[in-house]
Amino acid sequence: MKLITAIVKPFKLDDIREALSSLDIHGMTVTEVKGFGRQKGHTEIYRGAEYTVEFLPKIKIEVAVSSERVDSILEAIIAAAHTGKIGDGKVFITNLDEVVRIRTGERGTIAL
Amino acid sequence: MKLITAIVKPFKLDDIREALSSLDIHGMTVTEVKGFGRQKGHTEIYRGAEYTVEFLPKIKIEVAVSSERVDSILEAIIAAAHTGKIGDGKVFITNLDEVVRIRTGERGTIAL
Amino acid sequence: MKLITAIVKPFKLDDIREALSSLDIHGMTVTEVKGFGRQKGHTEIYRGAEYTVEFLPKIKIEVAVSSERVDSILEAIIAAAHTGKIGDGKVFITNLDEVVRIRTGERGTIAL
Amino acid sequence: MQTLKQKALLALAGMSAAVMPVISWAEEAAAEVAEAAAEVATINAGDTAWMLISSALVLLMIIPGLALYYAGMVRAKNALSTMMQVFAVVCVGSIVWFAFGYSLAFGDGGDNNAWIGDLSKAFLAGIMPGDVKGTIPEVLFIMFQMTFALITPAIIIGGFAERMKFSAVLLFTALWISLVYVPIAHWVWGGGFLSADGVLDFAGGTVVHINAGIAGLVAAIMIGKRKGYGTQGMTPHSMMMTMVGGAMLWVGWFGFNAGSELAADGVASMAMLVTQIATAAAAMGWMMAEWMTRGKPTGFGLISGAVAGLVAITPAAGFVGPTGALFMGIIAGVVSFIAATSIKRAFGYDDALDAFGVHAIAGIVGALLTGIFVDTMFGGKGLAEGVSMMSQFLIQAEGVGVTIVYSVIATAIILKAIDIMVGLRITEEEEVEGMDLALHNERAYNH
Amino acid sequence: MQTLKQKALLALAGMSAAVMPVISWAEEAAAEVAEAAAEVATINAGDTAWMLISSALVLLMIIPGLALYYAGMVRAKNALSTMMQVFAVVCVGSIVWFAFGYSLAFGDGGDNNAWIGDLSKAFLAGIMPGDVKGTIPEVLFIMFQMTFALITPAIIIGGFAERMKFSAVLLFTALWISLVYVPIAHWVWGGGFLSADGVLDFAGGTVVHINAGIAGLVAAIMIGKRKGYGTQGMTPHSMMMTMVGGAMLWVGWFGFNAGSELAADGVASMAMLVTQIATAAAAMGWMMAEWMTRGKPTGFGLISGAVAGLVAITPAAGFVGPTGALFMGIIAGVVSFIAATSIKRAFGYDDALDAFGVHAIAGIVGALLTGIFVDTMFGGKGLAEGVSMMSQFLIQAEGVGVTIVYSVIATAIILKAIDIMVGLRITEEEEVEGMDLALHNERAYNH
Amino acid sequence: MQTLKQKALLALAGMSAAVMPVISWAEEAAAEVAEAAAEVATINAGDTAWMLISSALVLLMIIPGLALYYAGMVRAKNALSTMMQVFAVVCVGSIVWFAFGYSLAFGDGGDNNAWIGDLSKAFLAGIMPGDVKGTIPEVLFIMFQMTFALITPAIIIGGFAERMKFSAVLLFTALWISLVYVPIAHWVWGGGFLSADGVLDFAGGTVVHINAGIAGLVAAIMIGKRKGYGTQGMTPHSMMMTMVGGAMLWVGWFGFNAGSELAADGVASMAMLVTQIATAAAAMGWMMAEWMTRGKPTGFGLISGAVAGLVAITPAAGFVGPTGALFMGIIAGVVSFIAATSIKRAFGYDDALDAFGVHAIAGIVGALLTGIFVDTMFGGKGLAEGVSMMSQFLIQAEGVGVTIVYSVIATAIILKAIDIMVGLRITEEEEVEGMDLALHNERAYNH
Ligand SMILES: Nc1ncnc2c1ncn2[C@@H]1O[C@H](COP(=O)(O)OP(=O)(O)O)[C@@H](O)[C@H]1O
Ligand SMILES: Nc1ncnc2c1ncn2[C@@H]1O[C@H](COP(=O)(O)OP(=O)(O)O)[C@@H](O)[C@H]1O
Ligand SMILES: Nc1ncnc2c1ncn2[C@@H]1O[C@H](COP(=O)(O)OP(=O)(O)O)[C@@H](O)[C@H]1O
Repeated sequence: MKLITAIVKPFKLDDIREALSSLDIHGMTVTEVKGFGRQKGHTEIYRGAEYTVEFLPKIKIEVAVSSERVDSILEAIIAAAHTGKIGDGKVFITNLDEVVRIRTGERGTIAL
Repeated sequence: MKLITAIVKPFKLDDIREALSSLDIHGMTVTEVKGFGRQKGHTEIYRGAEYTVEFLPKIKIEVAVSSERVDSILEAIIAAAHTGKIGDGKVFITNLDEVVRIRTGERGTIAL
Repeated sequence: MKLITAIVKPFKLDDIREALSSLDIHGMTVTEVKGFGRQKGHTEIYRGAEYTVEFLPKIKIEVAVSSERVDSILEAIIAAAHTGKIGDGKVFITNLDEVVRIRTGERGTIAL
Repeated sequence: MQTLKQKALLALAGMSAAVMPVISWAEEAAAEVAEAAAEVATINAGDTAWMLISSALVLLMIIPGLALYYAGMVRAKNALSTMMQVFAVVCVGSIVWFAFGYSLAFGDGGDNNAWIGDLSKAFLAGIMPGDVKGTIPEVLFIMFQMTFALITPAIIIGGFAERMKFSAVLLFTALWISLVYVPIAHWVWGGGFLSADGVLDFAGGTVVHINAGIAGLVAAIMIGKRKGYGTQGMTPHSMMMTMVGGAMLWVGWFGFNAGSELAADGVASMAMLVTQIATAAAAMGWMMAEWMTRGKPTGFGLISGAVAGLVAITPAAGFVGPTGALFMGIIAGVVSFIAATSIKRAFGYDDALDAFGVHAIAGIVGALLTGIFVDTMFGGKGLAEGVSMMSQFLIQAEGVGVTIVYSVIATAIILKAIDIMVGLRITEEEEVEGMDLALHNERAYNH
Repeated sequence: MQTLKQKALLALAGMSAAVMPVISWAEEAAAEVAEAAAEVATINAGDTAWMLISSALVLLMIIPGLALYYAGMVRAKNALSTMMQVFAVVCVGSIVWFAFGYSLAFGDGGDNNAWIGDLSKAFLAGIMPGDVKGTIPEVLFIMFQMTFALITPAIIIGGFAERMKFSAVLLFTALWISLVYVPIAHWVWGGGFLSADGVLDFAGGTVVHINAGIAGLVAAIMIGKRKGYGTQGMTPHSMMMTMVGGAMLWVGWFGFNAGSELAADGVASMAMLVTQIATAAAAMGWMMAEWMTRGKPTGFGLISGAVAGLVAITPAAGFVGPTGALFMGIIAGVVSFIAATSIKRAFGYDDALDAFGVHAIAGIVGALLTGIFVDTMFGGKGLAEGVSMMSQFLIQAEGVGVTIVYSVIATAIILKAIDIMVGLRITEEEEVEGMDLALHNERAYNH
Repeated sequence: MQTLKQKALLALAGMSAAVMPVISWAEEAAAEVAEAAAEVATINAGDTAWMLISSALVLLMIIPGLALYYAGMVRAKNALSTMMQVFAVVCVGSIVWFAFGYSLAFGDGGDNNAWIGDLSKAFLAGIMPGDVKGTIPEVLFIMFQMTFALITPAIIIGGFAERMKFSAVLLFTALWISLVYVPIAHWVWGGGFLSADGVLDFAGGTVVHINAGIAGLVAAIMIGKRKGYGTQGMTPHSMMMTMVGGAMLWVGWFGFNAGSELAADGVASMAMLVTQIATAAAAMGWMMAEWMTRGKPTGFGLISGAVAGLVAITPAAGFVGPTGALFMGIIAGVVSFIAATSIKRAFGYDDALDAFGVHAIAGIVGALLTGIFVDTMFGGKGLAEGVSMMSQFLIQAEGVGVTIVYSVIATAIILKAIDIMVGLRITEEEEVEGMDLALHNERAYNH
């Protein structure tokens, strides 16, 4: 199993959730994060002081999936999150040794 | 070493912390997240508009442990987090290449 | 590629960001978390009730890097985050199977 | 003049002391008339003190009251812009009122006075601190009435919240006060045809609340629903703000209702007391209706009910007694609950913050019931000589009807014109991002 | 009548001008009596204006004042429900006061008048806007006194916060106002036995604060500690709210204390000034005591001290001078600090928001010290003819003692009855989830 | 005396009725003088009611008004401590005013009266509730003036925000009120040399705003910039708080400006009306200037402009007419916008919350323009007999200049002394951690 972690623009959350739903993925975990990257926050002049907004609000979406579905899901996320503008974000894929569903104790892909 | 990541119901946090303490685990990191899963948020009618609360508040607990202790700790977390009702959450296990304690520079299981 | 996850004291964030910048690392993702560890929250007496502040505010910094740069970056983070006092935090290193830049679809180290 | 007034009152007190408990307020009204005749205009410091603070209280209702009430109800991404709109309405409206609003609403329109005042007092030219209106300075009357002209368009924001262009809001405020508020205020309070017909509207149930609520509905329909309305949750981002704003509306409303007596006397005191009773009853009414039909009482229901009660008692405040207020409150609370939930759901318009559901509906309930509970039978002041309860009810209905028809038509024309001039609605992208960042480059919170 | 009053005052002014600085306020009091005798009842617009706004100010103390003060102190999961309880108390209490509370508290109980009023004014039947009480309309007196009847049960919420059923809160409010507040108000202010004994309580130190604080302690003990109390941190979720609520209590308290003079005169002005001085002194007192014993001054200490000072000066406001107020403030601040920390810790009860620790303790300090600082020696109004400081102190102690005993017993019985009827406490699960979601299906914040 | 006053007014009314609309306010002023001569001191209940509530309104401006306004502007880690500083200033200042501040500012300094009062009224010794000042109790005058002495040092906090030691803040407050506020208040209002020279300052543009703004700038420069200033973003952590605080400043300012008439009359009413108009105009002025030069209107601009308007109209409130107010507002809004952005940026000082940029600049604009718009030409009260517009302008400039010079020097000396005694600035580590945790062991929010 793999954990897909996507860091995306906040307003894309709904689109991604819908894209995943249409692939029959009905579980994910979402965290509000702050991102620092090529998409520089603009320089603002606030009351006479110039400064750069360095951290931009982003959304981190984590989805655990079975290894064979990684590619299709990855495609779906990228398609939904894409705007073509700088700051669209990244997707990371890591390996999951094990997944357990707490309610039932089930392990492995059945627990997803 | 392994990283155990548990996504659980918020009110179970204290129980889990206590369960881990009794196993002599004294380190963990907690994040407030929003979960989307089989536990559908109920349909609400708010001032005449029907809508579904889709994301539910969850707590993500991360604990880095030495590989041999994974099983016992996993059991403890599952026992403490279990209510038997839908939405109890998941546990993910990933491999940790390395752990460093910043204060001392220690590496490996001694840094946990 | 590797994901470096550092859990550090909040006020060190700026120093770490600068340290990474000087290593030409211009991407990271930051999350506000609560930490539980050896650095016990002090016992407070609030209006007659004694209690222990158990969770302390921490910052989680995630940086995806190419494998060969892990060591130098790790050193830089540790140096910047170090105060020598308990609670300085941990760094975890995990393996990344894949990284994708959503904007371009680029994969691998070029996507970082 | 104080002395003359006192003598008249003393005489009356002597004469009527024996029968006092069984007579209606009419007796007192008669005394007031006698007194008024004997009186030449001087300023009474007590009345002036009360009207100074009443003016401050009505401003408190708007900023921060209504600003908090509304800003709490929207999503966090629109919280600051919603609050800002309320402030902007206050600013634009103050200038309009000073420039010509007061003059057109309360100036003497001569032959056309049934319809509109004139421009003789435009820019408040020639009005001196010593000029008197009743027992207070005219400048104070101008100030007090200004606050009414400000709160009315501010209420309308609830209808088009979270999606109107900021420039359109500014334009709308200026045009709507000029073309809708001012004439209706003149008809009811400035010597226009509705006052001549005998419409009872003590503190603005018709002029302010029905008028604003109807305009809010028109705006909600013309601008269209918020993106995601009906599927995404749009719950208040901070119920704490909404509760606090509601509380300030409540407290400030004492200036609104008891201040409308324009004097610190028994009628003002009664207006305050009945306001309190109606509001408490309406809050309980809405909350209990909700508890019974949906299983749980909510804070949002409680405070919405309170506002409904405040609205409903507004036209009646100086006319009804405590028992009448109790009934009016309960009825307004329950009816508004139904309007803001079931009716809204049935018709599907997106009256985002219930400008119509609360202000228009409770306003109509209040305006109509005023005609009934004014009767001495219910402890009220009593109907005018020769007016039956039925005929008063019909007069009230006339006031309501005229206001609705005029407000619908004029508001629709104004919105259409603005749409052509600068456009009404923000872009979809701006709506998704939120007005705070998209239109104002600011965020409500930077924690 | 203004004229007669003025003549009396002028005469007095003439007579006493030479000795003015060295005589006590008693001289003035004598004049007031003379005047009162000469006076037939008319409404003074100035006094009425002040009492109208004082009524609004006391409501402001409760909503949003106390609502914010308390809601800020609880955990975020109970913030909305705590605020909602304050609003609900206002609603229920208003109806009870209108229905029979006022009549029982201030009606003439005839032979039983030492104990309780009667029902002749139930539903405020027959009370006309022109009816006079002192120099203000009786309806205004009813309104002002109503706000006192509302704030008292609202304070009690602090004792049982974060764990009482909402239905139990509603029931408790209705029963407690009827069975505890109304009789004690009658005893002290309605012509009952405590007023006959000469208890000095200018604005409600005994009737409101000791009474509510004691009831809060009884409730805290009977309902039991919050789950996790003493081990988990239960710090205020928003000190900003608590500070803002405290500020509104402070501002509103001017209506409470200076309004209790029922007139806009020198005594009301002095009541306001001493309120300010005592409050400032108490805030500094608590904060300094904390700074010295615990190393750091806190905002929570500062605002808690301010509230303690406001409470302590309440019974004394119209009686003591600025220097007396300074001392009363400092003492109240330090003593309440000890009560809300060390004493509470020693006994282990969970008086969640310090209804007892602040209101009862500072109330008792204030009530007792009033008997001392009223003396002209400390710049006060002076003791009544033939009363020594010691005997006044004992009379004050009687008032305190009677209130405590009655409040403890009656509150306990009411709570027991409610426990049997609907149950007092929410389930453990509801407590863990938080009352906002569990009882009201709402969240305070949806960011 | 009411009667005498009324007669005088009636006589005047008779005489002047015909020419009323074309004469200036001066006529009225003459009447006031005649009246005052005829009058022996009695308390007017209406005026007293207004001054009681005005005192409450000015306190509301500070807590919670200014406390929210400032706390919203700082970063979350300093929100509680900033708010706490405002409260602490209120506490310390109240004691200082009671102890000797009032006496030195308003006592009769005899031969030295041009410079300072005396200590005859220290600790308010011998002041009785019946003592009269004008038409209100002297204790009430003391109370009202106290609130001015409190808000002035509270405004200064904006200059040194987010970096001053708490102990230094306390010390600074006590010293600054004693050595800067008290003398300047005496010069302008207590019979000192500036009042003799004819400086017009109706409600404290010079004494309060210029004075505080200049002191804020001195403090900002002496204490140095915040760590990270100019590179890190230091945007308001809660614009909602800042807007709400600004709204309370606005509402409370009616007590500040209209209360400064010390009576409930036509001039007070006019003061309120012009306050509203100037504020609305200034808010629009700043926002529009921002919109045009930076592309987007902001809520922060709107509310900052409103405060600038409130400041600018303060010295003029009882003297100018509505049209003058409109112009003063627009000018103040635009000029302050430039000051708080471009000028601040050019010079690089860290006047963190724009104590100087808004209060001093708009205060200077207002003080100078008062000399112009007071002219009957612009609808104002009119210049004093024999004073030309130019000479009044120069007198105004004298008042401004004296205040600036004295405030700069005295503030600098006080700060230097405190720096030596306890140190001015927190450590860098404390600054990074935030004052809430570092100095007070508290957090503003515990969500
Ligand atoms: N090396 C990295 N490690 C972790 N997160 C990163 C890294 N680089 C970028 N990110 C995250 O991705 C977001 C978008 O990256 P950015 O460089 O701004 O634009 P783009 O995705 O178009 O390349 C950042 O805000 C940050 O949250
Ligand atoms: N595939 C997944 N990837 C990541 N997180 C998931 C996934 N499935 C579920 N979750 C998380 O687990 C929580 C509980 O899952 P849910 O399906 O509601 O109930 P259950 O745990 O009983 O199966 C979700 O709210 C979500 O946070
Ligand atoms: N085993 C662990 N798993 C996950 N996070 C941990 C673990 N141990 C510590 N942490 C995180 O690291 C932070 C610092 O750890 P702590 O034991 O307090 O001090 P130190 O880093 O000096 O050893 C904790 O607050 C927690 O967030």
